[in-house]
Amino acid sequence: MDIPYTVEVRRDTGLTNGKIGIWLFLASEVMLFGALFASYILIRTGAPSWPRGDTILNVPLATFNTLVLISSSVTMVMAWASLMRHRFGTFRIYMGATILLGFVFLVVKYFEYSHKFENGLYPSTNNFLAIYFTLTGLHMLHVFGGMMVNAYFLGPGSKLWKTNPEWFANRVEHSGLFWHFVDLVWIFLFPTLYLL
Amino acid sequence: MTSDHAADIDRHVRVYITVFGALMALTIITVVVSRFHLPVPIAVSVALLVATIKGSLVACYFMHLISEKKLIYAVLMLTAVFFVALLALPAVTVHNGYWIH
Amino acid sequence: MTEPAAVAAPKPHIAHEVPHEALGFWRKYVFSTDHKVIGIQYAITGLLFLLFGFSLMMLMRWQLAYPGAALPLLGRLLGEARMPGGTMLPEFYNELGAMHGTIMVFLGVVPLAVGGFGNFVVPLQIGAQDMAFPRLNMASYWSFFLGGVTMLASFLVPGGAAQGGWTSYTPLSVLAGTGQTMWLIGMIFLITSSLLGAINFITTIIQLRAKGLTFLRFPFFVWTQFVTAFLLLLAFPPLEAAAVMQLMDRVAGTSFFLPSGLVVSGQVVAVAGGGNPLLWQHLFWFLAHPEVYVLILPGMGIVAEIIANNTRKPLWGYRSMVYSLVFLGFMSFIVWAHHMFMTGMGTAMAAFFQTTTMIISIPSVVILTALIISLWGGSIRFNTPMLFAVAFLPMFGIGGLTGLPLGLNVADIPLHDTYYVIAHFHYVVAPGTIFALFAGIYYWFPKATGRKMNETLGKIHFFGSLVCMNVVFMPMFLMGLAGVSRRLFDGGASYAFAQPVLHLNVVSSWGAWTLAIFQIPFIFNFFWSIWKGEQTDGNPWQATTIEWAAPSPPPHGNFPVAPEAYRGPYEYSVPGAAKDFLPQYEA
Amino acid sequence: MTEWLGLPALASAHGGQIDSLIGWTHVFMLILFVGWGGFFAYALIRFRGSRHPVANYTGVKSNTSKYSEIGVAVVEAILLFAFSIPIWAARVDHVPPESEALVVQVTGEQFAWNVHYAGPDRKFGRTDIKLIDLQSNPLGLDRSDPAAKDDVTTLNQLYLPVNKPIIVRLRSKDMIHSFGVPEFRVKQDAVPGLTIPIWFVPNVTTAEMRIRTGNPEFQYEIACAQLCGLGHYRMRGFVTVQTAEEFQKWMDAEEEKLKGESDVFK
Ligand code: HEA
Ligand code: HEA
Ligand code: CUA
Ligand SMILES: [Cu+2]
Repeated sequence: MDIPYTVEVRRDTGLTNGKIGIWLFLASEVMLFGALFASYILIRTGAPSWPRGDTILNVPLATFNTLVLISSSVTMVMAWASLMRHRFGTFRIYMGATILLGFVFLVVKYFEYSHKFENGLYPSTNNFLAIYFTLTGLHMLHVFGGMMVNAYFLGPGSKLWKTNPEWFANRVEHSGLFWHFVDLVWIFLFPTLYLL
Repeated sequence: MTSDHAADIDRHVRVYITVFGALMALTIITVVVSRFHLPVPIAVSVALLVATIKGSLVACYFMHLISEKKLIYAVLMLTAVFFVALLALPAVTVHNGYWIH
Repeated sequence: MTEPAAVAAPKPHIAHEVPHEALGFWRKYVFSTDHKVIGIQYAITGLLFLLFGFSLMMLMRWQLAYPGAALPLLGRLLGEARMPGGTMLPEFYNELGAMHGTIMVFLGVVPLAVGGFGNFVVPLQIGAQDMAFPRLNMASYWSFFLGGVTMLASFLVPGGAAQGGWTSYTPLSVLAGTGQTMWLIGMIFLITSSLLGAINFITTIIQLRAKGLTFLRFPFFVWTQFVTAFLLLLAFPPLEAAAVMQLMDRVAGTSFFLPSGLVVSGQVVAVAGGGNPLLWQHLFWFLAHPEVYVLILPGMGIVAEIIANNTRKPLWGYRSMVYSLVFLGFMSFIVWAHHMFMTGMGTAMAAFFQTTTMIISIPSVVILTALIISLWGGSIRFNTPMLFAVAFLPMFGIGGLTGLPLGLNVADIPLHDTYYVIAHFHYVVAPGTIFALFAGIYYWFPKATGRKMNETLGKIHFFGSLVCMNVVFMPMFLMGLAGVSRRLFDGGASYAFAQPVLHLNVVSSWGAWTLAIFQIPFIFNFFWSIWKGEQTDGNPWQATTIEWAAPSPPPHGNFPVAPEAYRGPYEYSVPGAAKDFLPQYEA
Repeated sequence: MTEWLGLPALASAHGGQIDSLIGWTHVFMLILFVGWGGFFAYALIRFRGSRHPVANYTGVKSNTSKYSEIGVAVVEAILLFAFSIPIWAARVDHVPPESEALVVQVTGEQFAWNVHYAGPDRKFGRTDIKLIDLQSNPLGLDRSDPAAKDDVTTLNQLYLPVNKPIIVRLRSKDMIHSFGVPEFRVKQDAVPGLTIPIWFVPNVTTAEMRIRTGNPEFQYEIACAQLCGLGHYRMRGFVTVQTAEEFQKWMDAEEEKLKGESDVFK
């Protein structure tokens, strides 16, 4: 028994199941981060004073990380484009690069975090750090999750390319959508936490 | 995706590279602007404006929203409405007006 | 790496699916990806949790009826930490209350209504072989299961389970014991489960519906599940965010929900402060108001199916019901603060939320009216499912109508947080939703097992439950009007103004215990009928919707041939037709 | 018109409006329930299978239901715009000026109500959480502040003069509590971090109420209505409503006591 519309699109919607599924998932993610942003605004506007992010956080490192994440989005979309051009070899290179860039992001974040802890700055120190650690921590979990999925498609998951290349390309596209979303969240996190 | 031809893909790839350049440039711009220490309302508006442009670029081109199906738009519109309701939530609370510290 | 010739090449056969028959016991019945097995897993787990939640409540009702009296036998079994000498401690009362609410809502009704009925019936009703993402479906069940286990385990940690009510208002919950941490972790599992489920339902309904099954040919039940899934999808994440923040407050020492200058028992609480306790309430109710419609909508769907089937005529005003339903789902996101009228609300906000609350009552009135009018002109069969479905209408009516004074915030001043609120929502969830779910069990039991449940036992169950439910909850309106607060360990006994109505506590309690007795025929009937019930064919109720095209019980893959929809869902008693029903799936 | 609902005896000036809103809403609900219920019961009996073996495909053709739904909407709109919203606005926006009212600060804590009067100078003394002592100074009142010298504090006991606007400034030290006095038709959450004013005019003294209810022990009770921990059920306070003279006498006596205490310290 095969579930229909995993590979081919349904005529009246023009979509595959996976495409709808991933967008619905992203919709829920919007609400998840939306709630955290709302909390941030509420707590910030209610506070008598609020530190500027760059007085506490390391802007150059975060700028670097922003560029890293943006680059990883490009390599991700290139990985998918390579599949569309039937170039499996290039796909592997781009996918590898995406995972690597995600890894770089996490390593930089690790240094940022440990630097904070060394200076006695914890989530409990004040509400700015509380929201900073919560938002970036949750975001890091997403980066990590995305890397795992991508690693799966680079490794064992890529077997599907031989039997059903279209389906494989679809899956990579969906994983890419998630990855870009994680990038997109960071694009908003970066100015809100670091620059304002 | 079956209808995409190789030429289409090549065109896409060129778009990706352009968008990549734009994103890099915009990132640098926000960081530089933040150095000027503009008054808070202006700083917030600029930062959010740039972030929104960047976000839209990612969504439209990397996530192919620019050429997506109606159904996806519908889902996202609905989400956007409730997202706005959620962001209105702080307004609901703070303007109760009794908050003291 | 060899590259395939072309992406668009004809699709090679995929060898990833093992034929169902070859699966072992574990893959077939425990870690199954078949929507029907998962549906039944959900339903049974949900029923067990309902029974458990009910048992917690029966314990509480002892304390409410006879405050401070030792509970014979059982009391001592529960241990010195909970009921020393058989007398309940307030800590334990609060644990029971919080867990009763949480379990009934998140582990009982939602899993049964959405996970159970949704999973089992929706794919069948839309003529699909399975859900769109079978493995996600399995993950959703197991995430729910883990959440349930976490919640149950929380009774065993030192200090016991959560004690802050199902609403877990801060700062009380932040400053509480370990049980609250378990509650939060459990909630995160449950939310994840619902999110996965919601994605699956929406995709399935949009993509896998049979040929010819347009949206306006959906059975009303499918529509309710569709709207419900959107509520779950978009309302749950904010609570997940809130749960994460509360977890941070508890384990990482942040103060999202703790304002500066808290002094507990004379000691200044050592936190950074600057948080906002009302933020939690906003995020909680942003979920929990849509959640109450998650509790009721599948129930309404079930009732609509059964009424159409047993009046032998189409639903009256099907379209207006669908439009009302969609509108209701939409509005349910912007009424949340009607639970917070007494937190200090300015005129503008109060006016806004009252108005949306009044507006949202209209679609309920439209749907209910349509269902009642549907009875007119029917040829009504009073079998057990129909009895429960019909009783749903006035019971929901009582619950819904008493929502109106609560929604007018001036009237809410004396009524807020009294037993009036308890009575209001129990009328919608207990004789409302629970009755609808019972109706659904009796109605779809033959589809799941190939056998009918016993009618006599069913009728005993029905009449007993109907009477007892009213004996339990009607007195609570009177107590609420007299001003008795909810969540009182002694049921109000220490207040002078509560004295004239205190005897009603005893009435309610005996009602609840008798209600339990009337569930015994049901439990017996349920298990007995699985093996011994009267055998039936595929379509024992002469129904029109597509699930009845499948054999009972449906095999893996559901339909021998993919069904097609040729007409609307409820073509009963069509003038000039040979029989009194024209199934959707017959050309 | 609300005796049939069994609401507690009424003892505040604004309470009548609330009661009549509750009353009318319930009348409206009853009409709906009886109307729909009558139709429902009649349909069930009239169209039972044994009496009506063949169902009618179309069913009801009239538009009555549409009109009744519109009717429901109209009545709800009236209840909302003519009553609920204006009354609420009066509750929160038209707080009488402090000069004409008695201002009392009530602070909830687990599980008691701390009452704080400003005294003759009408100024509340400074409070500081560092000074809080559970037994002797639960509010952390700084007696060295000149404004605090004449401040009167009581525990779980609120004295109020009759027929005078009362402004209660509600606060909380720890959890969210809720200040509810059923007879006054007053309820408001006390949220830590916020000071929320509510106002009302008690118009029946405790003594009068004792006669009216025939209960010589009658007391107005403050009932905490928000779950606030183990002792939520016993977080009970009392309100004594007195004539202006009696109230003044009580206040003077308290002031005397305070003077006596400060003399001891000197
Ligand atoms: C399934 C659950 C459910 C449903 C459907 C509803 C429906 C409604 N609820 Fe309820 N509500 C809860 C569950 C539900 N509620 C819960 C759980 C709480 C308490 C949470 C807590 O604090 O712990 C609560 C609390 C609650 C409050 C807060 C009270 C307080 O804390 O002070 C309010 C206030 O506005 C409210 C309003 C309403 C309204 C206006 C509706 C409307 O949607 C109702 C509309 C329906 C009708 C108007 C009926 C129409 C029918 C007829 C007219 C037909 C009659 C039929 C016959 C006679 C045959 N509800
Ligand atoms: C869906 C939600 C739901 C349901 C169905 C119920 C059902 C019941 N509830 Fe509850 N209740 C809540 C949700 C629910 N409740 C919530 C949210 C609160 C507030 C908590 C808080 O304060 O935070 C509350 C609070 C609450 C209180 C107030 C406590 C207090 O304020 O201190 C009381 C008091 O009597 C009560 C009683 C009951 C009773 C007697 C039932 C009965 O109707 C129960 C009937 C149950 C059944 C009929 C079970 C049927 C199942 C079976 C028979 C199993 C069969 C099994 C197999 C076949 C395997 N509930
Ligand atoms: Cu204080 Cu309940
Ligand atoms: Cu609600």
